Parts: sequence; structure tokens; C-alpha cells
Amino acid sequence: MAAPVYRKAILVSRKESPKGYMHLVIREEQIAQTAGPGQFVMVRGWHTGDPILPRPFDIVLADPLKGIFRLCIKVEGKGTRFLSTLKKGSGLYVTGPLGKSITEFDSAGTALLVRGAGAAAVVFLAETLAKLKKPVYTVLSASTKSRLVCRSLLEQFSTDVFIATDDGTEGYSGNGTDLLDKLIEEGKVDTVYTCGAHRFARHVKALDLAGKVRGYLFLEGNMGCGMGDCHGCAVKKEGKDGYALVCMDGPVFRSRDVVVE
Amino acid sequence: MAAPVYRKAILVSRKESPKGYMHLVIREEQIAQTAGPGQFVMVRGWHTGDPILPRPFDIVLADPLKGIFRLCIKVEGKGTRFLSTLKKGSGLYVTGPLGKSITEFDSAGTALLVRGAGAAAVVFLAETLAKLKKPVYTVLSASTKSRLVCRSLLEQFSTDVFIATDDGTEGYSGNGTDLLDKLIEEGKVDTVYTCGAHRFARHVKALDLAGKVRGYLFLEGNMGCGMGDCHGCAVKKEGKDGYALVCMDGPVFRSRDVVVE
Amino acid sequence: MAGAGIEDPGQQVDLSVDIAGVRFPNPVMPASGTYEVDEIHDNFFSPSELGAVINKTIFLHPRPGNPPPRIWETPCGMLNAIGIPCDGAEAFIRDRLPILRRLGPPVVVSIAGETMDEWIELSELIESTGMADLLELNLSCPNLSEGIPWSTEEKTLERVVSTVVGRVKLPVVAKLSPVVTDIADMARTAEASGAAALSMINTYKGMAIDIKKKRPALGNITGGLSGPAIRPLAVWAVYSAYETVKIPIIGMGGVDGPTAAIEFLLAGASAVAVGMYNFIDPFAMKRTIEGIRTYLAEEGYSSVREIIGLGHG
Amino acid sequence: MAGAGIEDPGQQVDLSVDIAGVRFPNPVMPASGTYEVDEIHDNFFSPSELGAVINKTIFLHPRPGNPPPRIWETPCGMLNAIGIPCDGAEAFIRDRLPILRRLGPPVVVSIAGETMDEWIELSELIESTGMADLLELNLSCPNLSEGIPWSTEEKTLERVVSTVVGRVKLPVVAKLSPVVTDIADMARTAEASGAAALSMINTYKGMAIDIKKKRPALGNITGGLSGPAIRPLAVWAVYSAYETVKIPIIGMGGVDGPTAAIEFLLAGASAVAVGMYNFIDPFAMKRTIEGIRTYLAEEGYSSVREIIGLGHG
Ligand SMILES: Cc1cc2nc3c(=O)[nH]c(=O)nc-3n(C[C@H](O)[C@H](O)[C@H](O)COP(=O)(O)OP(=O)(O)OC[C@H]3O[C@@H](n4cnc5c(N)ncnc54)[C@H](O)[C@@H]3O)c2cc1C
Ligand SMILES: Cc1cc2nc3c(=O)[nH]c(=O)nc-3n(C[C@H](O)[C@H](O)[C@H](O)COP(=O)(O)OP(=O)(O)OC[C@H]3O[C@@H](n4cnc5c(N)ncnc54)[C@H](O)[C@@H]3O)c2cc1C
Ligand SMILES: Cc1cc2nc3c(=O)[nH]c(=O)nc-3n(C[C@H](O)[C@H](O)[C@H](O)COP(=O)(O)O)c2cc1C
Ligand SMILES: Cc1cc2nc3c(=O)[nH]c(=O)nc-3n(C[C@H](O)[C@H](O)[C@H](O)COP(=O)(O)O)c2cc1C
Ligand code: FES
Ligand code: FES
Repeated sequence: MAAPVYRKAILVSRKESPKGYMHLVIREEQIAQTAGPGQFVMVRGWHTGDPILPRPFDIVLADPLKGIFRLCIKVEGKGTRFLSTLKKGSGLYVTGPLGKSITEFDSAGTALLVRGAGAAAVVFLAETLAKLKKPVYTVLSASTKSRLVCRSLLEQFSTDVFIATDDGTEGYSGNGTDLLDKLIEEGKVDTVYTCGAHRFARHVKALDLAGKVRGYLFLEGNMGCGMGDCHGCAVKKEGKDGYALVCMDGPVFRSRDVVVE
Repeated sequence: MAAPVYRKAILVSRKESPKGYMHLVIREEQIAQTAGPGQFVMVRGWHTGDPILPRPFDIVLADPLKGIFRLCIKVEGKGTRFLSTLKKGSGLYVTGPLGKSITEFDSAGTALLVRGAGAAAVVFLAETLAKLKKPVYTVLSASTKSRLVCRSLLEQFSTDVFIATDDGTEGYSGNGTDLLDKLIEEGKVDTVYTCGAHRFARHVKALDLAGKVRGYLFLEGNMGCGMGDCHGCAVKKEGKDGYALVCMDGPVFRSRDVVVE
Repeated sequence: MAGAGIEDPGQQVDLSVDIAGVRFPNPVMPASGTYEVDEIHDNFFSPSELGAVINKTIFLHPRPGNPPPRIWETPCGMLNAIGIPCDGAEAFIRDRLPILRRLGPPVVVSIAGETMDEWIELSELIESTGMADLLELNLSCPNLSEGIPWSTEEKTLERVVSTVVGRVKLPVVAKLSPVVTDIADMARTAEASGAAALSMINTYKGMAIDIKKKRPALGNITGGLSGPAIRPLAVWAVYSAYETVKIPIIGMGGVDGPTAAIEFLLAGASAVAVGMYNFIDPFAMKRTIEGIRTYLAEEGYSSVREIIGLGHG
Repeated sequence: MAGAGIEDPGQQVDLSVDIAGVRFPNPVMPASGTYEVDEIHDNFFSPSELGAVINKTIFLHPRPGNPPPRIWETPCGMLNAIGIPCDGAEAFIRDRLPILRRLGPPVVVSIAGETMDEWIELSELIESTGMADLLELNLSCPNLSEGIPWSTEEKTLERVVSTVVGRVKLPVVAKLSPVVTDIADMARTAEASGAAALSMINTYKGMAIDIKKKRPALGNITGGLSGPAIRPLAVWAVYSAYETVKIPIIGMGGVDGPTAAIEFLLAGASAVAVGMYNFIDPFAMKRTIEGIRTYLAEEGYSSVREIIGLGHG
């Protein structure tokens, strides 16, 4: 894997969709050319101050030819609020690509169980699987139809997308895990990636432990550096007395290897 | 005098002239309508961070009808650097008008001895004197011709402008104080305002103490609040064991009342 | 909202707190030395809306304060070496205290002595005016030539507090210095010495060097660091003292709005004071009061007292 | 510039400094626990360009570190409660130390003990490898469950430092905690106990409360505050120690580039360490070295040693 670079990059476009989620397209050739699915960048649009630390975001897609990559940022606190107001043409500091790229694509069928900002994390993987002509089934859920994240991108790369909404405004009215269970029952998937919601992580880990699927989690954690310097992004290892680092050992972990709260 | 307001105001135009000096025109009606010569504003274009404190700048001119006022900012450290990069239409926080407005205009002839950012401080006074049809002679100096600050504004309002440059590229080749001395000798001025350069302040104070003119100084000082809360902007009073506050008792002081280093 | 006929739940929230038997209508006040009550502030908000008012610390006798530069900006904070200039107690009682008294909110009078005799004389003098509700002892200014603050050494702290407490009926608030190994020890000492409440924290001793002049940036060489920069240290000071003492705590150090204020309340402060942020945003205290109200309403609390110390679990 | 045939005056400047008899090619190094030497950092700059290298503090035995969340951002700073996870001395000596040794710059090995016996055993073990130039005693981590840091109590400090100094020939660097009333006293104690140099400062004890969860933000409740926020306190620590001791000081706390580094040098530090800013700008140390060079050239100095302590006048 290529070592990350630290660069002042340019914001080439920005678009809000759905409300509260900002899609940023950033020009930085080396990151665009070396990034793989599962990797992230640390981004900073500010100098010494408050906020001060860079923030981690998954690489949604990278275009090595155009030298650009895309992020999808849920506006949460001050860092993401700041990034969401940056104008086209602004400079911002990026370090990346960081974390381990996903390199095993030998599954017969892969399911992606996502919701909210978690959807951003799996788009690159869906694209990679599609390129390899591997079946990929996405279970995308949200509170309501208008809150679905990265929907069109996931539809573009998935064999099939199943929608679940809490209020039934589209697709299945209920929990995305029900749709996942059905896919597994139907024998379509042997591998599941999930992220964000703890509920999903617990469900997938249970399936993994039961031997029904190979489960993988995109984990988060408060990050200082994104590259192993600070030991801030610890996640408890299953069974053992110790921690793994999300930025170095992940951000994607086999679900049975880590403790899920 | 009207109590100051604290507002989020809009930057309506910006222009660099000469290099390193940024002229900002800001829309804030109440400040524009109540400001007088000698007053200043505290300006902040940032949130909690570094920089954190607002910065003081003299009001160069105020247009009560259009509801705008102008600043001329010498780019020095991080605060002024930040302000100088603000784009037209940006919001910035202003508190003002602050400090005591000059209210005595009974002099037979007034001289303004200025250089660098100091020139910004006296434009409003020159305009006021011009409106009152009082003679005002400006001695404007700089290292070289292209470094003269607020020249056209001062020419507009002054009875006469005398230029001095250190390198002789325009006007008198030498110290502005020589031109001031000549004006006094010729009996044209009985009152002098100066600012910025300590050399000027010392010269004017000596003239004041010698009874040759009424001398006034536009003083500066590290300011926290600009309105008497912090007691940060102290300047030593002449003769007495104590300090005056630049923001409350000034920023314009009779030269013989304060200690000049 | 109210105009549209919709009820604002925030208006139902009880913001009042009790500090040593004195009722503050809300838990937000200025920190001593950072806010003046005068006409300059007329266009901002009325000081009568504050939880309490306080003067800049006074001494018995007039003092000029320190030579400039007196302040210096630092990352997310500032150093000050004002040195507490004042016109003396007499002028304060004549010219300033009546103005504070007439406003409405409780009046905290901040005092400091250069000697033990001065502490006593000044305390009794303030009490005799009948215009103070609480007496705050500034035991912690790092900018005095008199040497180390009164609250960095347990025996000295005990001596000042118990002496003053023995002389006046006014509830005494001990304002503590954070420049110690464990401020909870000092909090305990102050309580044991009879303090009715604590103010914490005063500024940290620090300095900056102007790299152009190659000299200390402040006229006094060192100054006191305040602002958001020190907030994590101030929150810990309050949190650890809350675990140790029973008397109420007025928390301060980097309060720049409601979020920071709520952090202090959750840590155990019964009220908060806003210091340097008054210089940056003249509405900071007003904004803090309104923001606390909104937070409480949104989180379903009916009184601010419900969240005091809640962060201890 | 050099390419254009124009001489760069910065290249003439001597950046080397002497720390306890060890020559640092320049005065900039990482702060322990904030920079790893590995392939991830390959595209930034080579660690061989640093003034010295240092490991994250190791203990004799493996330790897991603290439960997450381990870090929390604060205004111009961060809290960390990492808790010094480590694989133990054996793994360090086998896997990491040889990598540091091969780089070129002097190697500072940072150690900590849970007991006096561990301090001794670990010191002797490190010395026996022959791969360390300086031994830094981390006497000041605020995140250890073992209780208060070793350097907040004079007698304890004296005991650890003099014991280790008595056992090894390596020059010993005492890394001090700022959580004391007067760090200059601690500096003097460390010097008198035989320390050959000082590292100051480690982090301040602090905390934050997550107002949504209404719980301490860190898994460990408290953490250590570092970053530009504490720089004025760190500069004062170095300045006051410099007036007291003769041994060299490695200054740290909020160095984010050359300006801050120069402040420390003027205050009396012979070298500076960059901590959390490595997380924010992976080129921070490189930028600091180059910026010091430029400053010295512009100000007309031929050696960085000319400005050490110059701020004292
Ligand atoms: C590997 C990784 C990939 C991520 N990818 C994405 C993505 O593609 N899209 C997206 O919207 N979000 C993503 N996140 C979460 C995102 O980093 C946080 O939402 C963001 O840091 C919050 O910043 P803030 O300033 O808005 O929030 P604040 O709450 O103001 O942040 C305050 C502090 O808490 C930390 N913090 C708060 N929440 C989180 C969190 N959930 N994770 C890590 N640190 C946090 C911040 O680092 C900061 O130090 C990712 C996180 C990680 C670890
Ligand atoms: C009443 C008054 C009116 C002024 N009017 C003007 C004007 O019209 N045009 C103009 O260009 N400048 C003016 N100045 C000076 C201007 O305020 C400073 O140049 C500016 O604050 C520097 O900010 P900075 O962030 O760029 O510098 P930095 O050096 O980064 O500032 C760091 C800190 O030092 C303080 N500081 C540094 N230099 C000064 C200074 N000279 N005066 C006060 N504080 C300082 C700042 O407040 C800040 O806290 C005025 C100052 C005062 C007091
Ligand atoms: C300019 C300035 C002057 C101060 N003067 C006093 C004072 O006279 N008496 C006092 O007890 N505290 C004084 N303080 C300390 C504050 O009351 C407060 O304890 C400290 O600044 C922390 O709060 P902050 O971070 O909100 O500023 C002063 C602080 C500043 C910044
Ligand atoms: C994430 C983190 C981990 C740290 N770990 C150690 C450590 O293991 N040993 C140590 O002596 N200091 C440790 N420190 C303290 C730093 O070495 C340094 O003393 C302190 O952070 C001040 O410098 P800074 O403000 O530049 O970060 C750590 C600091 C941080 C932020
Ligand atoms: S974020 Fe610093 S080690 Fe993972
Ligand atoms: S700037 Fe605060 S009192 Fe003058």
C-alpha cells in the first residue's frame, strides 16, 4: 500500500444531498490514484484554533484519471459545519489515503447494510465489487425516504438495492436487518459489511459468530492523527486484553475480532 | 455620545492601496450614523480560536446616509492578515463607535503629521475640519512615494498636503517634522495631531510643552475589549502615578498629558 | 414564537440557583475584572438580566496597576497582567457600589488585601455598607508584586479565610488559584475554614515572548492565562472540588457560551462566570443564559438545579 | 534559491545544540508519544532530519492502555488519556529501538516505571543495549492509575531521579509535570538529584464533559491537556526553570511551528519538542527546523545557541 501524502488540495465541487449531508469533490491526484475501498482521509480546513484537529472521512469514490476523490460528510459539530460552508475553489488540507484498503473479494455474494453517513463508507467497495462483476446487495435504510444517503451511487454499483424506512415512506417499513436476514436465508450472500449504527454492528457480529456470514464492520473512533502516532482511536479486541487501532488495523474489522458495545 | 453597538456587519468592498494596506468598506448603519472623528471600532472576522480577540481600527470615514464606513488596515500579524483576505459580502463582527470623538474645532489652523497606518486615523478629522471650513495642513510621509497611505483622501479634505519621503522619490527628501516646523514658523498652525511613529509623538509633545502648539496624539495599545472592561490599554499619565485607558480616555490625548517613550 | 401563539417551553424552566443562601435568578454572572456596568454597555443588554453582578477586585487603597503592555493574545486565550488598578475602597463604595446595588441581581463584592489587616478592614468596611450580598475574596491573582497568591499554600488560605469569616456575617466566597498540585485540597481547606462558596478558577500564571523584540510580551513579564484554552483545566478543577466539598461552586475559565456553561454545571458548578469572552462578544452572558434555558427545555428539565453535578453519574 | 546561484544565508547558520554532552544536529525533536517512525510517514520527511528521535514511553511490562474514548478536542488543544499502552521493554528493544538507532540523530529513550524497582531494572536494561544516547524519565504522565505523577512531590522526584542516576551512565533527562505550584522548584530538585537535562512540560490534568451524553468525554474521565492552548504556561515553565538551573532544557507544550519554537528558545530551552501538532500537520517538525533557520539568518545570528535564553535580557 502506498504511504499517505499530506497536501493542500482544492475543493472542486460541493453539493448537499440529502439535507445535512455535504458531498465534496476534492482534487488531489496522488490520493485519487492510490486510494482503495475502505480507506479514509484526514481533512482540515482550518488553522490552529477551534477546531484544531483534522477530521476523518471515508473516501466515497476516487477517480485516478481526473485526480479527484469524493467525500460525503454528515454535518455534526463544528468541524463538519465548517467544512460544509467551504466554497468551491477553497483550499483544504488532506492526509491520505489512510487505513487498510479492503483486498479480499472472494465472496460469492456481498451484502452492504448501511444507514446515514455509513452509506458513504461502502460506495467504494460496491464500485470495486461491481468492476469485478461480483454480486453486491445493498440494504439502505433511513428514518424516511428523503433521508436516504448516497442512494443513486449505491444503485449504480449494486446488483440490487433494498430500501427500508422507519416510517414506511419507501420500501420495507421497518428494520434493515430484516432485509439482510432475508438475503442470507435466500443464500444470496455469505459476506456482510456494515457500519455506523451499533444495532447493525451487533446484528452482523451475531451472524458472524453463528457462522452464517463473514461479517465486517467499518469502525469509527475519536481520531487525532489517522496514522498511528497518537493511539487515540483504540477499539477493544475480542477476548484479548488489548486494543486495536482503527486507523492502522482498520477501519474495517472482522466483526468477531472486536468488541461491539 | 451614543453607546456603541455590537453587530454582524457586511463587507461591501475591499481594495488594497498601497501594497500591504487594505481598505475595507463595511455596512453597519448605526455605526455609520453615530461615529465621529477620532473614534474606532473593534473588528473580528473569526470565532473562538487563534486569533481570538477583536482588533481595533480607526474609522477612516463614515457615510451616515449610505450606512457604511471605511477602515484602512495595515496587514501586520494574523488578525489583520485574516481580515485582509475576507471576500466582498463576508460577515464580520464590529463593535463601535468606540473611544472619544474629537469635539473641539476652534483652532485657527490644524496640522496633521502622519505616516503609514497613522494616516488612516486622521482622515475623518480632516473631513470634519474641511466641512467646518477650517484650514487643515497635512504632512504625509513614507519611505518612498509608492508607500504613501490614504493620500487621495487627505488631498481631498486638506487645504494643502505636504509630502515627505525618506528616499526623495516625491516631495521633501527627509523628515516630515521639518515640514511641520516650517508650517508652525509660518504661523499657519496652532494645533497638531499626530500618531503612529514615536518620533512624531516626541516631536509634537516637545512643541506642545514649549507652548508652540496644542499637540494631540492618536495613541495605540494592546486592546482586549475597546470599552473599558479589561483595563488592558493603559498609557502612563504624565506626572501622575497612574494610567489612562486608550479606549475610554482616548484614543486621542493631549500630548503633554501622557508619557511618550 | 410566543407572538405566534405557540408556547415557548424554555420560559417554563426555572433558572434560579442558590449560592450560600443567596438566590441568583439565573446561573450566569461576569467574572471579576472583565465587565463594567456603565453607559458604554447600554446598547447590549441590561446587567439587571444577570444572575449576579460583581466588581473588579478592589483593594483598600488606590493602586496604579502594572505598566503596559498589560495584555497579550494567545491561542484561544489571553494573558493579562493588569495588576488590579483601583481607586481604593472609599471611591468604590461612594461611586460604584450603589450603581451595582440598584440593578436588582445579587451583588458580589470582590476584594483583596495586601496584608491580613487589610483583608479584615476591607471586609468589615464592605459589610458595613449593607450593599453586598456576597463577599468574594480574590486569593488568587497571579499578577501581584506581593508574591504568590494567598490560595496556593494551605496554611495561608486557611488563615485568610477563617479570619475574614470570623469578622463578617456576609457569606464569603473563596476565589481559588489553579496553580497548585491538587485544587480539591484547597477547596476542602477553604470549606473547612468557613467559606460559604467557592469561585474557581482564577487565571494560570503564564508568559509569552515577543520574538521580534526578543523580550517578554507583557510589561510585568508574567501574566494570568484565561479563556477557552484553559477550560478543560477549569472543568476538572470544578469536577474534582465537587467530589470533595458540599458548598456551592461558581465555575469559570473559558466560558464562551451555553455549551461551555453547561459543561461546568454538569461538572458541579451551581453558577458560572464569563470572563474574557465579554471582550470578544458583548452579548456572551446574555447568549449563555438563553442557551442554558433552551438546552434545559430541549432535554426536558424543569430546573437548572437538576443538572448541577449530573456529569458525575 | 541555491539553484539560481544565489547564496541562501540560512544554510550558513549552525543549528546544532548540546544536550547533556550529546550533540543534536538541530534543536527540533518529537515529543514522546506523538510521532512514530514507520513507513506510513515515508512521504512526509525523513526522521533522519530531526534533531533527535524518541519513542513513546515504555514500561517494563506490556500494558493495554486506557479504554476509549482516549482523546477529545478542546479549544486550541486536546485532551488525551491514552494510558501508555506498550508491548513491554523486550519487544521495544527487539523491534523498535534498532530502527531508531539506525536513523542517525541521537536517540532519546523514554521510560516509566510503576515501582522504584521497575525504574531501576528498565534503566539498566536500556543502557545495556548501547542504543540510547539519553534516557528520558517520564515522571509526569497524568493518565496512570498508579496515582499522582512522580514529579509533583519533591521527595519522590528526588528519589527516582537520584536512584536512576546512580545506576546508569547514560545522561538522564527528567520530564516534569506542570501540575505543581512552582515548577522551578521541581527543576532545581531534579538538577540536584543528578538529572543531566530537563524535558518540560508534560500535559496538564484536565477533563471535558460531553453535554449530550452528560458524562465525562474520556473513558478515563480525566486526561492530559496539550497543544497551543497551554503554550503560555509551558513558556513560563521553561523561563522560570532557566533562571534556576544550569542543565539544558528541552521545551515543549504547544509548539506548532517556528514562531512558537523560537519563543521557547528565547525563554531558555536548548531544544524543543513538537507534540500534538504532529497530528495536525505531519510536516510541523520539518517546517519548524526550516523556520528557525530562516529567523536566525534574517536576524543575523550564526548559531541557534546565540538565542537560547536571550529573552531574559
Ligand atoms: C475512519 C472514519 C471514517 C469516517 N467517515 C465518515 C464519513 O465518510 N462521513 C461522515 O459524515 N462521517 C465520517 N466519520 C465520522 C466523522 O469523522 C465525524 O462525524 C466528525 O469527525 C465529527 O466532527 P465534528 O467537528 O463535526 O464534530 P464534533 O463533535 O465537534 O467533534 C469533536 C471531537 O470529537 C471527535 N468526534 C466526534 N464524533 C466523532 C465520530 N463519530 N468519529 C470520530 N471522531 C469524532 C472529533 O474528532 C473531534 O475531535 C468517520 C469517522 C472515522 C473514524
Ligand atoms: C485605537 C486603535 C486604532 C487603530 N487603528 C488602526 C488603523 O486604523 N489601521 C491599522 O492598520 N491599524 C490600526 N491600529 C493597530 C491595529 O489594531 C493592529 O495593527 C492590529 O491589532 C494588529 O493585529 P494583528 O493580528 O495583525 O497583529 P498581531 O501582532 O498578530 O496581534 C497580536 C496581538 O497583539 C496585539 N497588537 C499587536 N500590535 C498591536 C498594535 N499596534 N496595537 C494594538 N494591539 C496590537 C493585538 O491586539 C493582538 O492581541 C489601531 C490600534 C488602536 C489601539
Ligand atoms: C483582563 C482580566 C482581568 C481580571 N481581573 C480580575 C480581578 O480583578 N479579580 C479577579 O478575581 N479575577 C480577575 N480576573 C480573572 C477572571 O475573573 C477569571 O477568573 C478568569 O479570567 C477565568 O475566566 P475566563 O477564562 O472566562 O476569562 C481577570 C481576568 C482578565 C482576563
Ligand atoms: C496523544 C499523546 C500521547 C502522549 N504520550 C506521551 C508519552 O507516552 N510519554 C510522554 O512522556 N509524554 C507523552 N505525551 C506528552 C507529550 O510528549 C508532550 O509533553 C505534551 O503533549 C506537550 O506537548 P504538545 O503541546 O506539543 O503536545 C503525549 C501527548 C499526547 C498528545
Ligand atoms: S488516530 Fe492516531 S493512532 Fe489512530
Ligand atoms: S481595551 Fe479594554 S479597557 Fe481599553
